[in-house]
Amino acid sequence: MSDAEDVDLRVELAGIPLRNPVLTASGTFGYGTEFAPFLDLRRLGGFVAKSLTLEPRRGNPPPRIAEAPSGMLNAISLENVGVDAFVREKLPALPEGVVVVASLFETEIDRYAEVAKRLSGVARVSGLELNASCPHVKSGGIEFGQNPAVLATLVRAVRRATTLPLLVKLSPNVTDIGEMARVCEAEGADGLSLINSVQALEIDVERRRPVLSNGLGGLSGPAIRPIALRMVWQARRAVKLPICGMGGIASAEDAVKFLLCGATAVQVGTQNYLDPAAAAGVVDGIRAYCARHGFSRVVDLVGALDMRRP
Amino acid sequence: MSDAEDVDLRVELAGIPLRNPVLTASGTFGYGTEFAPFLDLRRLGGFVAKSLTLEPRRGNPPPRIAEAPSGMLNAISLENVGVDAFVREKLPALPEGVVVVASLFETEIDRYAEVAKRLSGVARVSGLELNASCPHVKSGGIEFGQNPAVLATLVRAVRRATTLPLLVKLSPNVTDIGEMARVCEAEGADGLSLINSVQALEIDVERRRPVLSNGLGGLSGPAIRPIALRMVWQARRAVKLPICGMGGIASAEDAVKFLLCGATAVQVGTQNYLDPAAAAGVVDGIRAYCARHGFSRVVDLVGALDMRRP
Amino acid sequence: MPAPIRVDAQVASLSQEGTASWRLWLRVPAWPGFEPGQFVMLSPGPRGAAPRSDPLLPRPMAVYRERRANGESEIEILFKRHGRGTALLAACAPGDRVGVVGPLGRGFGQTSERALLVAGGTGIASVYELAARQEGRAPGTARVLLGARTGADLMGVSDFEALGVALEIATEDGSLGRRGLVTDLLEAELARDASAHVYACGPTAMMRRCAEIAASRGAPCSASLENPMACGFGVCLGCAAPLRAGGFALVCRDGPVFDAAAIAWEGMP
Amino acid sequence: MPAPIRVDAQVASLSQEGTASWRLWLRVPAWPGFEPGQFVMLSPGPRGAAPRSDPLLPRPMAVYRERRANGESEIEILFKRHGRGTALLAACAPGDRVGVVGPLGRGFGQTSERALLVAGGTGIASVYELAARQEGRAPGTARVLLGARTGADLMGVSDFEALGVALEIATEDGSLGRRGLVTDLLEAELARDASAHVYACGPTAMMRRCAEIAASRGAPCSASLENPMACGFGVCLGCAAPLRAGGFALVCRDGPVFDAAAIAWEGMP
Ligand SMILES: Cc1cc2nc3c(=O)[nH]c(=O)nc-3n(C[C@H](O)[C@H](O)[C@H](O)COP(=O)(O)OP(=O)(O)OC[C@H]3O[C@@H](n4cnc5c(N)ncnc54)[C@H](O)[C@@H]3O)c2cc1C
Ligand SMILES: Cc1cc2nc3c(=O)[nH]c(=O)nc-3n(C[C@H](O)[C@H](O)[C@H](O)COP(=O)(O)OP(=O)(O)OC[C@H]3O[C@@H](n4cnc5c(N)ncnc54)[C@H](O)[C@@H]3O)c2cc1C
Ligand SMILES: Cc1cc2nc3c(=O)[nH]c(=O)nc-3n(C[C@H](O)[C@H](O)[C@H](O)COP(=O)(O)O)c2cc1C
Ligand SMILES: Cc1cc2nc3c(=O)[nH]c(=O)nc-3n(C[C@H](O)[C@H](O)[C@H](O)COP(=O)(O)O)c2cc1C
Ligand code: FES
Ligand code: FES
Repeated sequence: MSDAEDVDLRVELAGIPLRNPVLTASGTFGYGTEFAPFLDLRRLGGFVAKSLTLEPRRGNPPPRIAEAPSGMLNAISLENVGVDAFVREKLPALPEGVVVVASLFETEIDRYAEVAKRLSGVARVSGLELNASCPHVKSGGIEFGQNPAVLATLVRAVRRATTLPLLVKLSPNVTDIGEMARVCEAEGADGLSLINSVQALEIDVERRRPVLSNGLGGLSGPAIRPIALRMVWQARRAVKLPICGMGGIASAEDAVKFLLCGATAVQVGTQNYLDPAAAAGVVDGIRAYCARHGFSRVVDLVGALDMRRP
Repeated sequence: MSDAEDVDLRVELAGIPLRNPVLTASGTFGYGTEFAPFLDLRRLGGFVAKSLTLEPRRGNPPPRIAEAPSGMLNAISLENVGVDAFVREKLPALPEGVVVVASLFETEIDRYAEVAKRLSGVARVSGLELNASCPHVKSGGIEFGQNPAVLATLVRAVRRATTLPLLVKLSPNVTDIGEMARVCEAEGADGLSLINSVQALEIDVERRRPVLSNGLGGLSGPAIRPIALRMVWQARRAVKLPICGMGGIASAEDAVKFLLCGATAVQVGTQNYLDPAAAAGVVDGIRAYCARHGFSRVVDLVGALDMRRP
Repeated sequence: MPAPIRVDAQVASLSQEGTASWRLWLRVPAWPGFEPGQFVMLSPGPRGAAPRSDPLLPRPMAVYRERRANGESEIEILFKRHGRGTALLAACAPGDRVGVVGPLGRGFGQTSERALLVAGGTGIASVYELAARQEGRAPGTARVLLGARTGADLMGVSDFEALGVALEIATEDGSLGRRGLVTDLLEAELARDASAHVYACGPTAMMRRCAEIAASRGAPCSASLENPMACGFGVCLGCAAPLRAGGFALVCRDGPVFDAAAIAWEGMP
Repeated sequence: MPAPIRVDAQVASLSQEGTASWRLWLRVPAWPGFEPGQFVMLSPGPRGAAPRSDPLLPRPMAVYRERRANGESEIEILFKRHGRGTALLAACAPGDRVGVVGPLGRGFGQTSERALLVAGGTGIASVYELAARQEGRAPGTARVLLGARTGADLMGVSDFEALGVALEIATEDGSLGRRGLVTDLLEAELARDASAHVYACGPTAMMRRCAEIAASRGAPCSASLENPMACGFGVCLGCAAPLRAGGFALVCRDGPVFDAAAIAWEGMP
């Protein structure tokens, strides 16, 4: 039992120094400014902006979201303002001292690389998160992150395009997350983010159609947390890369579970919709947990899970 | 709007004629007799018994179960009475007219085949469900159902060992469920059951240990329903084999969603714990749905999903 | 537009009205006030130590009206019991906590000379304050047309009557007011005088019809859309409404009130 | 043993007692009666059209006692608010529906000549009916030892007093009865006279200690285990308790009451 104020919450994620291990997840935190009325962004370790493409994109027709048991489905598709507008308009609107990780996705590898280039050397961008959960047109629409060879080519190309700290965000829709993690490590990624939403389908029984206009969507929220914890734990055993864990985090206890499984930092996603100040509450709760359990530094929680049989 | 009593609920699943498309899932319905106080087993299409091994098995030490958001984790391991005791003691205890599907799992392929042999020709067994979600010792503990080559060998061996209708129950922990479905079709399976529980991990933050003695466990319940619906739909597009769909079915509407996605029949699992008469309620609800929507035969619901963009 | 807040509100009172409607008064600390047409996101059910994770999403609800009660600010919500979220709301007891985020969205804005308010179903809750302020500012310039399947489904009629605004009602079964659709009333009104600005809120089909009728008469029409929402403040991109001009608007951020002529109604969910 | 039923019961009354204990009377149509030590699986929260899926599992609760009230059978549950499930139970209002499956498990069975009942925490609820029946059959042959951290945590004391059984209480802070652990009382009792049969229910550590003390005195000891359960009737295999002889027993089917000497306590969760 030590004093909460004394707890050292600082971590370093893939070369990015963070004041605490709590970030917010891409696509659930807009471009940051939307949350200004609800919390001081500087209380967070940082945030990952909505994934960016080369040009602005419009996304899918409605319905784009659906509720699911302890979760939600979404099929927003690529909608975003585009990398240039992000650099020109969104970044300058953010208060000083906010750590920004830019997320990128595209449908072809060279376009991914180009987006990475344009984000490199931009003052306010502390790191990149490569969203590999995007359908790869050339390989028949399966996600970049679902094929080790395709993922390797993608990471290599983006690695060449930037010197910024590079996190690769893995798709959970795979047999062996460890294999994907090793591919990223081999290709020079600085860290991993996992998990993205889980591919899912919800049906409207009255209309006998999928609820989402896109048919399939991504499942997020507490429902996927036990799956995410499993994958973070598996990835941790497969590679040495630092991991940013996410999937259904709704409380500080949830966040601690990810740290214990070996994540250096976490991202709060869907919970931001229910409570726009949620991430700040997670920070305070982690500090309290450390104090209550006598951890003077949050880094000592990372990987502190005891897997021996009781 | 037709009369509920007139609705024809009969389906044929992999050569097994069923009075209605509602079965109960292996491991969630014991050996059937446990439910006698709560419902007339003959009201169900049938039930799948707890998976059987060659010898009786004891299973994992406690804790074996944990609650999760809209779901539960379990790590029971192989605990069962063994195939011989099942045939000698459990089957005879069941009332006439109950359709029994025997489920089998083992740690080695020849043992799988032997269990299948012993169940073949047993009067009360209408079909077999091959549980492929079992760690394959020889391939380092990954599930039989996670490797196409291993799965192929397994299905081939069991197919040789029995002439009974053979359903292969697929693991959801794969990149491409369609590939696994095609393997089963190629090796002569008569049908598919999916999904088994999703590999997951739950953490006790106070003790900084996994909740389950086994560490990892299987996630089941409503939380996985949207994932299961997606996989049934994907498997449906990959093969012609009849599909028995399951994963988080709690109501008749849930069951109808699986039928619409292309399942010929469904299994009710975890919901049996909450309500031991749940499966009977699903049967009545499906009948009512058909009547309300003017379907005189439940088979007309199978695959009736409209995937065109609204 | 007042800046939105996020706060745990407390249920001051809850009462049923008619068949499936409820009136909910929430005590909202530091409530900044609202513009007609703005809404809040409500999270009912257990909070704090043992939070609810199902149903997961907050529910968007129009702010019906506001008041000061013994020194505290309260807002009223008029809602229909529909599915699981509104079932949780209807199960609230005085003193229960409800998460509130709001006020959100852009409202109807300054109303014009003559206002013709057309509402059906839950949409009625979105237009009450508009009618109240218009009547207060320029008495006699607002007409309200309300519609429902049957009289018992109508929310808040007594409040509109108390305002003293010109009020017409249509029910499909004729149990209250004229038998027929509220859009029939609109046609008659505009036939008599097409100079009014139409403000519509209700089921999509009804609003679409209002848009067509107003367009055919050359009357301006604003519609307040009710799309499913996850966040309510422009970050999930889930509430997209298709635009005539192409592309999408976000109902929670760019609306919920839109120029009805700008919406590609055929593409609405 | 009466055959279990599955039914939607109705909350007859709910009242708080002490700091974190509640008394719940449930109206249970066609309740078949129960044996001391048997339990039910309770599913609180919304049912039917808009069912709850989180928290998902039903909660095992001992049947405290039963009665007939104006022609209907009711059962009483004494419970402590612990996590989300018992929070839902504590939030019930009269008239609410609660899913009930039971009575389940094998109880204490016919008690012997002299019964020494030792209970702590929620375990107290499991032994009340045992004491009541023993006292009814052979007055003066049952002694009850209850323990808790502090007096306010003790459930049902007044009921035991009303039975007129010999009652001793120990609290860790000395706020009620003797200061110390209930197992200290047990040691003293058995030191005086080891001929009684010990019936224990409470936290695992307490029951384990009771088993050791009884064994050391050569007194027979039955313990009623509280393992997490998913089904309650022997199908999920989730409630396994490790046996001295090797292998596992199912607490819900083979218990919850076991010969304490048969349990491999070191392997209990
Ligand atoms: C801006 C705005 C203002 C609204 N104001 C009111 C009001 O004042 N009074 C009132 O009764 N209702 C209002 N609604 C509709 C209300 O939000 C829905 O009735 C409610 O969300 C239904 O939730 P449920 O859990 O009962 O239904 P469910 O069917 O269980 O909901 C499932 C999901 O669909 C969404 N959903 C279902 N129906 C609607 C709908 N009609 N509109 C939006 N989302 C929906 C839910 O939010 C939830 O995410 C408003 C909607 C919007 C967008
Ligand atoms: C046979 C039996 C009889 C019982 N009788 C009573 C009684 O009469 N009064 C009473 O207050 N309690 C009783 N309990 C304990 C009671 O079941 C738990 O307190 C309750 O399940 C906690 O649920 P929760 O949602 O509040 O806690 P959570 O921590 O939210 O529950 C999470 C999960 O763990 C399980 N769990 C947590 N604690 C326990 C526990 N101590 N025992 C079993 N499962 C647990 C829950 O059932 C649930 O599945 C009994 C338990 C058993 C097995
Ligand atoms: C509506 C919505 C949009 C999302 N958009 C993105 C995105 O653009 N890029 C990305 O990498 N992840 C995106 N995600 C995934 C989240 O970042 C996160 O990985 C996932 O939701 C799991 O975390 P959660 O359960 O806490 O939400 C999105 C999620 C949601 C719900
Ligand atoms: C406690 C438990 C034990 C299970 N045991 C088995 C088993 O022995 N064999 C099997 O094939 N599936 C087993 N399953 C998986 C179920 O049959 C089913 O595939 C899975 O739970 C998903 O369905 P549900 O969400 O409706 O429960 C088990 C599930 C649970 C919860
Ligand atoms: S509801 Fe989230 S963007 Fe509109
Ligand atoms: S609780 Fe399911 S077997 Fe005991």
